[in-house]
Amino acid sequence: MNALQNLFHNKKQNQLSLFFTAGYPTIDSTAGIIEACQKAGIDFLEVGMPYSDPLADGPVIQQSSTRAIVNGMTIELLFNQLEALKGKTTIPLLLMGYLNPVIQFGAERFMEKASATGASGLILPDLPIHEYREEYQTLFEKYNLSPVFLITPHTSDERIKLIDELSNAFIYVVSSAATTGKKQDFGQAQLVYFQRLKSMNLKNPLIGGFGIHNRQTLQQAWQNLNGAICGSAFLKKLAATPDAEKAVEELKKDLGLKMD
Amino acid sequence: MNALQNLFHNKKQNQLSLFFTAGYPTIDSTAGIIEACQKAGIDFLEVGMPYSDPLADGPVIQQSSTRAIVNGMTIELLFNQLEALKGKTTIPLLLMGYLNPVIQFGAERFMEKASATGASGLILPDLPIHEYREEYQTLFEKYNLSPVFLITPHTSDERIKLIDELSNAFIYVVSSAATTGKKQDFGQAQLVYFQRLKSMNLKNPLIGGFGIHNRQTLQQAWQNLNGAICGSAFLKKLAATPDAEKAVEELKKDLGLKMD
Amino acid sequence: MTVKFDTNPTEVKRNQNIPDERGYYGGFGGAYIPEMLYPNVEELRNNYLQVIESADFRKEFELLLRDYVGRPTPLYYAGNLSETYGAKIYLKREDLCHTGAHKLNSVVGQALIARHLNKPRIIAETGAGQHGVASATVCALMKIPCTVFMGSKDIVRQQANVLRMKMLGAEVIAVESGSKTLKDATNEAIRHWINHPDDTYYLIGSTIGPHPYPDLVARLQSVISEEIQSQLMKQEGKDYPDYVLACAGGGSNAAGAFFHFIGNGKTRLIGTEAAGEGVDSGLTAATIYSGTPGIIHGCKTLLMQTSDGQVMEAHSVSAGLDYPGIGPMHAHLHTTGLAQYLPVTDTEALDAAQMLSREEGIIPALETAHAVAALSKLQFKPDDVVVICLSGRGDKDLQTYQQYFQEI
Amino acid sequence: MTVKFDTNPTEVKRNQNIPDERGYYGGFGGAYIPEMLYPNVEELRNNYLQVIESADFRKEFELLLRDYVGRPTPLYYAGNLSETYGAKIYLKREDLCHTGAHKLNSVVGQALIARHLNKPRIIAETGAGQHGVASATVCALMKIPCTVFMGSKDIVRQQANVLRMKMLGAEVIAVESGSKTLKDATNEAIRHWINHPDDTYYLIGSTIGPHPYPDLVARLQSVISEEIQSQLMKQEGKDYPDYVLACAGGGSNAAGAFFHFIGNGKTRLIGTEAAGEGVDSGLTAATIYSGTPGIIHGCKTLLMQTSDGQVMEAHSVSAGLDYPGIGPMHAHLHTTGLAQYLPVTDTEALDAAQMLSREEGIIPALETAHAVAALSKLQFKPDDVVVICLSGRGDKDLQTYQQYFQEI
Ligand SMILES: Cc1ncc(COP(=O)(O)O)c(C=O)c1O
Ligand SMILES: Cc1ncc(COP(=O)(O)O)c(C=O)c1O
Repeated sequence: MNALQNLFHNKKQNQLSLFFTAGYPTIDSTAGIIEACQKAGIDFLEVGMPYSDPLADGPVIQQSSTRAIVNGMTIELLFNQLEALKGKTTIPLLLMGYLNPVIQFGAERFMEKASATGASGLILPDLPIHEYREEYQTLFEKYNLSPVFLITPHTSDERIKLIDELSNAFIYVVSSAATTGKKQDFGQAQLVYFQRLKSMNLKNPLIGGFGIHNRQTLQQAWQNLNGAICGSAFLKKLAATPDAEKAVEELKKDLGLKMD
Repeated sequence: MNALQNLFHNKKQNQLSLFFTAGYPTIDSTAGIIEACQKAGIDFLEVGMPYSDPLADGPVIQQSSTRAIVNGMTIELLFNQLEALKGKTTIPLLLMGYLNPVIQFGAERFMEKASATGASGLILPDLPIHEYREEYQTLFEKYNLSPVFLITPHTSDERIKLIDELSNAFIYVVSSAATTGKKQDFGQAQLVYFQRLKSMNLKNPLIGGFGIHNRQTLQQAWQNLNGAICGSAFLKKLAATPDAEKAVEELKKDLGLKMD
Repeated sequence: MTVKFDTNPTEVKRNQNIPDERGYYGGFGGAYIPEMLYPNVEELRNNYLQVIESADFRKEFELLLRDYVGRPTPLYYAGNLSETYGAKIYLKREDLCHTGAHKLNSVVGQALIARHLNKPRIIAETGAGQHGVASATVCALMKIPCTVFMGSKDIVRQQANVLRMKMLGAEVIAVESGSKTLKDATNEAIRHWINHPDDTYYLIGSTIGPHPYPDLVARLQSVISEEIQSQLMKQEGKDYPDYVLACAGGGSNAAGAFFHFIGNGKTRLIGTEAAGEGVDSGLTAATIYSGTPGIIHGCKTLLMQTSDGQVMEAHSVSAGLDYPGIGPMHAHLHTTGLAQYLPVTDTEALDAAQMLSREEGIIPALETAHAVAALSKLQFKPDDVVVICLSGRGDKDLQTYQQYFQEI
Repeated sequence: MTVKFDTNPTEVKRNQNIPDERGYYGGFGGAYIPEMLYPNVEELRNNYLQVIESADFRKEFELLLRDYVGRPTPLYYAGNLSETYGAKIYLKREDLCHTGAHKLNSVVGQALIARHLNKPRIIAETGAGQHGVASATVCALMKIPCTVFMGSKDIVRQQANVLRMKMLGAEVIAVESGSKTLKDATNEAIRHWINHPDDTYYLIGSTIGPHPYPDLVARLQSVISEEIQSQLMKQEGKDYPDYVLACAGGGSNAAGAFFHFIGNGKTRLIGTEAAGEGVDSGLTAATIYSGTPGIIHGCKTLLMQTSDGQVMEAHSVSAGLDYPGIGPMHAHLHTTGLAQYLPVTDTEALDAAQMLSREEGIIPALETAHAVAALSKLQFKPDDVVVICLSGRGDKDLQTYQQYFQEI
């Protein structure tokens, strides 16, 4: 069991995860952000590997990625940063990014390093499932990494079941058919979708993401799923203040987790 | 015999004719120019009826026409001016212009007026010969007007003979295939052309025009033909001085007919 | 304004599409040219029929029309227009010709004639620039030096075509005289021809000028109606339309689109002319509506002139229709009632261009838009087969369209 | 630089022009897309072959190709080029297609598919604007609302096409992200699609994107080589050329022009890619020359990327080739030696555009000029039949040409 699986083993509800882009706002922000999140009681983290062409992302994550690349962030450097942090934090980490940089780094080399520097899993949204099964699954297993797949309101039951089958940590429940960073409260459509998922009795926990930005959206995710991931809203806070601790506190306020 | 025919009956050589645009440089220039020319010993005159689209004319005559039209010159007005001058001058006059204004005026009405106000002939460069013969010849004869046709170095012998046949005053020998106002001395091409004409033994006198602007061109025309017509060069003088007499004198100087 | 046809000519006249020996269509046509042009025009007159009817010419002409110009151009059934206007509306796609207009048909033919007559240089006048581009194009192809006369006002409003002509290696001469548009570009071309009679072929862009030009150009453009005939036969089972609509500046695309249907007693031929800001506004190019018989550029036709016989300046937003005369064939067809001519204002044309773009995905030339605009002036029966001669595409007019649609 | 062919593949491979079931051409292709796109792409993948092979589709498609697009486009024997380059050079005249480029072939087909899939909206990306204009055109015709994504840099350099799209009623969205050219226009189109999955058909402009797009577009464009086959049969008595030359941005015109000749063991297929200021200048779009395998816009192919796997910005004077990737079919044809790809610099392309204008009277699109430029890089035998895919006309590029030719 990796750290992430361990977490889900122990905590079934009200998970809160944050996403941030490595190398943003500055090249050496990574450690500070991870430490701040752990201190603030965040359950686990997604460390975004910046990519030049993040298809599934809205403007906030796009801009953070562009900036991070300009800042000089690379996968190599990220691993060095995580390596340096090893032993200092316990918060489970997932690496999230697009497939191409991973391939260029070398898939096995990447997994080996990811595992060695403490990551529990990978989210590669554009990795096709058939390719995962045929080429990647054994590597994930070899390096004890959890694969995390996305599902959306348009994903068929059959496909959700397949994904549930392949997953061993959690399923990433994209809240609506949209790129990241949409600022709308959840409505009837999400409720129907969450109910459908609930009724499927999946083996993996369900973590909602895309559009978690305030109390309403967080609570909806917590009430219907097992937890929530917040990305763009967190990046905006990080853009506004260089102090990662302050950024996390501000975010928690927005999410209704802390009173003024 | 009209005045023009009379002139040619009496004078076989070294004719000098000038062309000017009625209404140029000012609306009431006509009388003064005619009087000045007569006084300066010019043999006969072409009075240009200004036209908006003078196809065969170079920039000098084009501009004089545009100006004359802006000044308000019309065929009606020109006839009034000639009418007022009647009896005061004896220099033979030809009216020269494009066919369209004549048609709009009414062909027969035009000839009647032209004859009544003292013109001896008409030059209508764009009147087709067949149309002249079929529709205009009887009118010309009725009003005792001489038709004057143009020939160029490219006109066939056969056609020249036809034109000679139809003419009864003179033939207008266009010096080269060109629009009016070209400022080049005559060369070998003109000499060959003039020789060819001479050898044809035509019944009508030959008057050279287009490009007569200095001593060389005038003398060439005089030596080889029966006379010369000078247009653009005269208009330029009229543009430079409001005094028609002075303009004629200046022109004669340029033509080598007067010493300083 | 809706037009009624009380004048469907009952007596079917034949051969009204070609002039008599001297170039007259009824009372219009002829060759009113100064002697300086006589030998050139005569040379052409003596040769043109023989050349264009020769097997050699036809073979070369037809091959170039097919592989270079892109003929036959489609006869496209415009479903959306048909629904809107309640008739079977077809578009004859001259806009798909190489260089973007029907002009190339005549240019290819005339350039072959120039070669036959051993003329090593070609000159042309142009208004919208389409004829200039077509001439520059074929001259590049045939390696003939080409000089194009274009009014300086038109150079400004048809900038794209000026760039094309230069890219094709033609010399473009800006005409500053008179109206600085097509009329004076034609004057300057004729003057240039007078000054270069031996080596120069004057490649006229429309059914205008002294005989034999109107006839020559009409015959070369008649490929349009020839194709319409056989295409309609296949697509509608009859070899004539009930209506043909075409814009007329000098009248070459209209002449080509009408040619085989003239006097057939069955097809209503509708020409549209540019009314500019309105037929009675003083800013118009509606020659047939407001013109009288007279002479322009060597032929007798209807033209806009003062009572003194001075040619008036035309006005149209469309450079290719901005001409105070019209081809003598059209003056004749109008006079005899064999065709009808409708005035279309600048605004009506611009709106029609927009309409066609939105309805059928085809941006027409401004000239062509005048033909399209006639649709809303006519009343059709559901079975009527209507062919619009889509004479050219609108790429050259994008600036004008943009300005207009920004303003309204 | 002159290229020699040592790699004429001896073993004739069949069916190298279509991918396997999962969309792979050898090692290239596939569908690397986030889950948000999965249902849409899957829907298309499950339907496209059945739709485009259905009798209904074929009938409608072929009618529109004939009467609306203007097909078949001529295969023009370019006499002057042939003389200059010492071979029998033919130009496949896609420039005569309605809207001025081959793009319309695929757009007509895809719009019919969109209708079949009941998608009431269409989005498209565009670089040179030709695909945007083609999309706006067919959407106007079919009355489908259309949104086109275009990099703000391309909006400036292809102004004419922006005006055309607006005139046709399309919404043009200026993309300010990243390179502000085709790559990021494509990103934004894909993002928009993610946000509007139910009602929107994404009409891709080239043989790029996730499977089945490359195959779909290639099949729709294959009408080009199909026509070449039968035209050559008539004109040369053989149904294949010795060479096909085509430019490749995403690679759709090249895919269409190569399609029926791929792996025939007889035809040398030459793609040209934009080298910008030179393949090693850092300002290039020569993907095959300087790219490595990777993923872009949902497919595995050759692309220009940093060692970290970040996609690089491409550079080409030609907006339509200014793309850091290339269709997976071409990556495969290159890797297997079934086709060769030559880099052509901005300057070489501009000069080729000038050359073609002057030699044949045809002003090509800047993209197309890259294919023409290959002529001087190859050595032909006098009997070689060479077909250049003249993918588009140069009207949209006149400003660029003018600037360049003013400078030199
Ligand atoms: C597209 C188009 N249509 C029509 C015309 C008018 O010419 P014509 O009346 O000779 O057909 C022009 C002239 O430039 C043109 O470009
Ligand atoms: C005329 C023309 N040719 C070629 C291309 C390149 O596209 P592709 O490589 O898909 O043929 C474009 C793209 O805009 C184009 O407009």
